[in-house]
Parts: sequence; C-alpha cells; structure tokens
Amino acid sequence: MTLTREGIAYRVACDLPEGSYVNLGIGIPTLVPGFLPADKEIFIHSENGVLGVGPMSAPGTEDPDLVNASKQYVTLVPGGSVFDHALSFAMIRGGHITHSVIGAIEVAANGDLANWRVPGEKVPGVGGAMDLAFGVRNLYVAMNHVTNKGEPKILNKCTCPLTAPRCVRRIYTDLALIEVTPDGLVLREVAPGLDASAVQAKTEAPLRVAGDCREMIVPAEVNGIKLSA
Amino acid sequence: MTLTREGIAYRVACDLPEGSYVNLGIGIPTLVPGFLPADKEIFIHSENGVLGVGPMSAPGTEDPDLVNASKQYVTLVPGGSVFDHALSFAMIRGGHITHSVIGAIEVAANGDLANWRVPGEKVPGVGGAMDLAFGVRNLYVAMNHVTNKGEPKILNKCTCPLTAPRCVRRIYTDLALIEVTPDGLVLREVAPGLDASAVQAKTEAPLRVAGDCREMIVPAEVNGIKLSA
Amino acid sequence: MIDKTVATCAEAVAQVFDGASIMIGGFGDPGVPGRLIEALREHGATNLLVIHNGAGSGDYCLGGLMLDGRVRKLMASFPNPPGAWAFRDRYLKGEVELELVPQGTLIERIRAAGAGLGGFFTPTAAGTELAKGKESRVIDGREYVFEAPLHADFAFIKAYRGDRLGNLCYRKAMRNFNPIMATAGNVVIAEVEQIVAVDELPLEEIHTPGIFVDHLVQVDRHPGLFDPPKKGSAK
Amino acid sequence: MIDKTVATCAEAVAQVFDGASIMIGGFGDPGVPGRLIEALREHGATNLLVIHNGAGSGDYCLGGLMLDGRVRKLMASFPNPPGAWAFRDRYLKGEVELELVPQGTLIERIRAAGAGLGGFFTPTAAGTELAKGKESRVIDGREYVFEAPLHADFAFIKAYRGDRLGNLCYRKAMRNFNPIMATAGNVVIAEVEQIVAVDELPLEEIHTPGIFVDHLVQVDRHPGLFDPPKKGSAK
Repeated sequence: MTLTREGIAYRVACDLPEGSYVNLGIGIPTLVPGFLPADKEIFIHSENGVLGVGPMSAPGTEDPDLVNASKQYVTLVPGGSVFDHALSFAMIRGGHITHSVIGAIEVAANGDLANWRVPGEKVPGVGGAMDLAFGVRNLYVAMNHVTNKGEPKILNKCTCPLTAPRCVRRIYTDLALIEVTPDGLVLREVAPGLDASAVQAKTEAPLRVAGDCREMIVPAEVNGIKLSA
Repeated sequence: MTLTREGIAYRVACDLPEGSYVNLGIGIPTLVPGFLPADKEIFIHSENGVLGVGPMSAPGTEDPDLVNASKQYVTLVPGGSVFDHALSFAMIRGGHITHSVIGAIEVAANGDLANWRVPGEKVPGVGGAMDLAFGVRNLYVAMNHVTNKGEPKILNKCTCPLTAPRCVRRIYTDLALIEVTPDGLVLREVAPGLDASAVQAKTEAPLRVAGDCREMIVPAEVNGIKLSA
Repeated sequence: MIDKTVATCAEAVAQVFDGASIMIGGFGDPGVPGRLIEALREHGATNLLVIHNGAGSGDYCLGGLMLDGRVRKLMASFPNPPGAWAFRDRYLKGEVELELVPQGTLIERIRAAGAGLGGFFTPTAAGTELAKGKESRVIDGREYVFEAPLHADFAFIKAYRGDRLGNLCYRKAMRNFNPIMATAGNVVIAEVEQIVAVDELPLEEIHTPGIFVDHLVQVDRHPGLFDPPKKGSAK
Repeated sequence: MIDKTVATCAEAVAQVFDGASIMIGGFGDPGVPGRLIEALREHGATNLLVIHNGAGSGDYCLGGLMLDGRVRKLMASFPNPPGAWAFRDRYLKGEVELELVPQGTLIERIRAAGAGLGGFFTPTAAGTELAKGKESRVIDGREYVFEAPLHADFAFIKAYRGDRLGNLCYRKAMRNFNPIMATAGNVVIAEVEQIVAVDELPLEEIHTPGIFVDHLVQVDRHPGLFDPPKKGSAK
C-alpha cells in the first residue's frame, strides 16, 4: 500500500511535538493541521505575520484582513498573535520556528533541497522558501516519492536550482519516512505492506536501512478520510 | 549682556519649526520645551522609546513606566507614542528625527563634536550620543561659549575623543549663534549688546561674520525667568 | 497645527514623478493600499520602479498598473501566482524587468534603509542562484550574503486607523510590510479606513508612530481586495 | 497544554550557570526585571557576562549583582550615572571588564542575533575611538562600521502582562530593550506584573509573541524600581 496525500500529512502530524511552532508550505503540508490531535497545542506560523493560524474560515465568515501565506482566508486560534514582516522573518531566520514542513521538487542525499524553481517555469518566484530552508532547524519535506511520470525525486544530486544546501532533516513520502544524516539517507519507516527494496527501487540515492526500520503506523482512514490506498 | 542657560534654550526654541521631531540631550537642551510656543506642535523624542514627551510629572503623579532618557518621570502629550529601542534608534539613525539639541565639551570649526567623554572621567559612558550625532541632520549644540575656567570650547580642532566628525550644524551659546558651513564657522547672531569681536575673542576657531549678522531677539525675561544677564 | 490628512487619493499621490521608485505594502489582499494605486493609475506617472511582495492580481490596483505598462521594474519575492497575468504578460514580452528577492531579504533590506544601516549579512540564498554576483562571507563557520538597504522615493501603505499626526494602527494580517515600508520611503502616504481624533488610538496599538508618515487619506477598501473564494480554492 | 508559567523567580532562574551571558532588559527603572535579578543573586551563579544599557543603581538588582562581585564583564552604553557606584567601584579596581557600545548599536546587535543575521554596517561611531579595531567600509560615499550579532545564553525581561503561552504586552516606556532581547536569548525568562488567561491580551497589543518566551513568572515590581525624586532631581 501507499499513503494518500492525507496519509503523508497524518504521518507528519504524528511527529510534531506539543509546543512546536510550525510553518507549513503549500501542497501536502497544508493538510497537516487536519491531523493534529486536539489536545496537543501546536502553533502554526504563516510568514505574512500570523502565529496561531486556525482552520479555514467558513464561507461567509471570512475576515478581509486575515489570510495565510497562500492567501486563503483563515481563522486565528486563542493565544494567536499578529506582527509585521520583519518580525515574522526574524522568527524564521533566527531559528525560532521549530519546524517547517514543505513540498519539494527534488531532495538530494546530502539534504540539498530544490523547491522554488520548477523546470520550464517562465516567471520565477521564491517567496519565503529560501528563508525557511536556511532558517528552520527541523525542515521536513512532505511529498510524493516520485514525479507524476514515475521518476525519482530523491536523488544523488539535485538537478534543479537549490533552495538551500544541506537543509532537509526528514523526508515524508507516500512510500517512506527517510531521515537525512551526515552519513546519507536512512530509511526509518516504510508504508504498510512495503519493504525496503521497494522503496529503494523508486529512490535514486542509496538508502541505508535503519536497524529498527518498521512499518508506519497509519490507520487506513480517519474520520472517513482515506490515509492509504 | 550674555544669555542665561534659559536664554540659550529660548533662542533654540525659536528655531524649531512646527512638525519637527526633536531629541534633546541633557543639560541646557532639557530647558528647551519650556520655551516652545503652545500653538506650535513639536514632538519631543526620547531614545528610550517615547515620542511626544510632555512636561515633567507633578510630584505624586509619576507613572513608574514612563521616564525620559535622563530617567526623569515625564508625561506624554496627546498623540504621543511608545515603541521599542530598535525602532527608537531606527528613528535616529535613519534620519527621521529632524533635530537634535545637545550639549558639547568641544566643537571644531569643521563641525566635529566631542561630547561623550569628559577628560579625566574614569568610567566612560556614551549612551545614545553617537547615534544622535551620526544620525540627525540638524544637530544643534546648546552650551556655554567657554568652559568654567574661561577657556574656549569652539576650537580649530577638538582635543577630546570625537562623538562624530563634521556633524554639528549650529552652535547656540550664551554669546552667539554660529552656523557651521563647508567654509567654516559663520557668526549669525550675537547676544544683545555684544559685537563680533567680543565673540571672536572667546572663540579659538576663526569666525566669518555673516553679512546679515544681527543681535539676537531674546527678551530680558519670560514669565519671570531671566533670559539674559 | 500639524495635519497630515489629505482629502483625496489624487491629492495624496500628486507628487509622484516619472521614474520614481515606489514601495507598495500588502501581502495578498490585506494591507494593499488599493485606492492609492488606482489614484496613481489616474495620475499618469510612468517608468516606475515598484517594490512589492507580489505582482498584483487581475486588472486592478497593481495588476492595473502593470496592464497600463507603467512599471519599468518590479522587485518582488513572489510575482508568479496565477492572478498576476498582467505582470506575466509584460514580463514575457520583455517590457518589465524583474529583480527576484527572497521575502525575508526583501523586508530586511527595506528595514535596513529605514533604520539607517549600510547593509547586512543574511544566510538566506547563500550558495544559490539568487546569490550569484553577491558578496559572501563566512561568519562563525556559516556562509552569509551581503545585502544592501533598499530605499524608495515613495511608500504607499495601508492601515486600519490613523490620526492627523500620522499615527497608524493596523488590523490582523494587514500589518505585513506596511510598518517597515513606512520607515523607508522618502515620502510616505497611507491609506486608512478611518481617521480618528488624536488620542483615540490605544497607545499600545500604535504600530507606526506619526513621525514616519507624511500624508494620510481616509478611503474605503478597494472592492477587488476582498475576494473570498466561491469554491474554497486559493486565489 | 503549553504552560510557560513558573511559580517563583527562583525556579525561573534555576538554570543559569556560572559563566553564562545574560541580557537584562530595562532602561532606567522601567522594564527592569528586578525580581529575577534578585533571584539570581540568591541563586549564586557567578562569573557572568551581563548585557544591559546601564550598570544598575544602588545596592539592589543589577547594582546588587555588581556589589556581590558576580559579573565578570558588562556590555553597556551608559554605565556611568551617579547611582552606578557598585559597578564603578569594581571597575576601578579592575574586577569587572567593560565593553562600551553605543546604545543604538547595542540594540541593533541584539536584534541581528534574534533575527539570524550575520552582522550589519552602521554609521554610528565610524572614525571614532569606539570603532578602533573594527572593520569599516565606505558605502555610497559614507563610512560604516561592521558590527556582529550579539547573542546570550539567557535574556531576563520584564513585561506588563503575559499569558501561559508567553505572549507579552508592555506598558509605555517599559518596552525599551525587552521585546528585542526576547528574540536573542537562548532561554528567555519574563517577569510580568500580571498573568492573564489566554486571549485576554488585546491582539494588536501583543508586542512579544509567545514563541520567543520560555518561562514567565508573575511578581510585583521591585520597590527599588520606582523612585520618584524627592527634590525633582534626576537620579
């Protein structure tokens, strides 16, 4: 089996400790808050100056002055705060944001990340991606293991322009949880029913299998949402 | 006649335009607000994060959280604001404070200022003096023309450590108003009853007498306060 | 009496000259001074250098300025959302120059200008394509890139409430670039939803002290700047 | 549930170790975390590097720490007011080192640390005694001095009100160095006059978001820190 996009988000959510301050990129990372246990206090940071981003606003209740970094109308949780861009990026670059979960085009064996410039894109845009990749200690990538065409995205060396070198700490995919260590990539968990060789077959970079490598503990579904397929 | 300390402050006050944002140093400059006309809106900045410093607090009405840079308990005028030190010094260094009035140990003909390190002082302190001297465009010195021992303080070259080079724009003393220009010092005004040669006699640096040099218009007293003696 | 208020946006932007550099606050829709930008479209100044996080959206406000061909160069971090077609069209035709700046570097460069600094070293972008040609330096074992302060002739900002002295309060995520740009523009013009009497703004909520503001005008929000999704999709 | 509150100042400062660097907020009396400093005197940590605008006053709080001979080095802009006799005595005996930093440079170095920058160029002090031995550079025709970020193991700060998440509001001139030091200490400990329930702090008045704060303790103001003059003289 492989994880759905929601399943990847679920697996990431399990690893975010109480009291963490988390910036979420677009794509799969935006699904993470839906899987955070209600009894665990975690603050979601949005680089446009919001700490404590809550659920999306219900239609008709949108506040014109409250959006997240994806320009979606959101709510603020109790104890949330707002501030200017300089302080927001001080939080990122200064190492105050404890975790960032972002998508990637490519990740290399040494933790290099490429996620800002899609090949063939005519107008480039970088937003806050580089600040996050350079500034946040626990940078977690959440992505599908291979491209739409089935090509590996976890490579010996990135081919796209880098967002930041040696920044990724963990890679969460539909197939596996991989940790980036000074000695290369370590396979920590595989999706239910898969084995290490199946993951390696879809990974260009060599994976060392952790001694305690295990199957992910991800239920088949939660609240009617399919986590694996 | 010569001006009193209050007289010097009065003369400075006459030159501060409405809408100016003024930082006042210790000594004679602290007397300036007493002579600002009530109908001229001028905001006094204190580097500890206050804009719109009002009169000293009446005894018994002091607010423990509101002091000026001299640690005196003060009030806040309507429309005043408070902020952190980083923003306060951004105002100074970024050129937003329009005027600074400060005391001096020595001023040189080229506008060099020495006012932070008193000769013989065993423990040095600089506070915000350098930030003001480097940051504020209209830096006005308000001081007695000579030392307690009668030695000139307006020199060809400063002997004390500099606060900042070429920063002083005008010098207000008990004897004169002197402007610092790229071509040296220009005598603009003399105290009532004095002439240019009397001022030059107490000034080491050469003074060029302005074509329109005149006697200061300073009343003998205001509200019972003697302005000249 | 100091009175920084002006009656109309047209009056507020009247000083803008051809070739001027203009910072424009806002991120997404919140905090965008849309009425000032529309007044600038009317005003006619051209050959502008615009500093803004994005590139505008649709055919109004900054999108409209792009559509009208009035921008010679854009400095931005994220000029490529789907709605920025007016900029994209001009850019692909080579009619507008783009300087791409990481978002944290963009705001920090603006802050450095407002704070009178000569520049700073940031880790962001070190060793990447966006640091090419820039001075770099290893400090305490880490590589940093030198970045220069970024000033502008004008800053167009938006706040929630203001008074005649130029004191401004923002509301929620409207703050974003606005208070920092207020420190870095040579002439700072604020669009506010409400002008109130002096001392009505709560003291501890004055985010931009009046010293930074030259003119302010009370005006309602440009209707293009509140656009809740119909189908829950991001813009 | 996150709960950053601790019951006593003793508990709040328990982690401080010999040789630690400690930033201490406040300017004059407002914003000085006096109770935390007194708890540190009780605690006993010594050989400290203290970063503070002044040098304390009298024989209590920072003055007391000086009197007790617990400070190996002080980084300050204005350590020489008359009341700082405890520091002065130690300094003149060569028992404490002093690094004098212009006030604007001090706060900017602290901010740079908190904001993850590698340093910056400031015009302040260029060409003066306080720039001796420092790298200088001419940028756009003006001379600037390079200044490094200033981190600390601990930041002791004071706020008016806070909540269990560490969100803090200041009051008037209490703010000063505190919100910036809150970004630059490895462990940030706040003394507050009042701990309130989450969401009781007005949103637009949260000057220090909780992310920057590790511990906070509710305590009344140290009596030495409100000292209106008897004869109108400055302290």
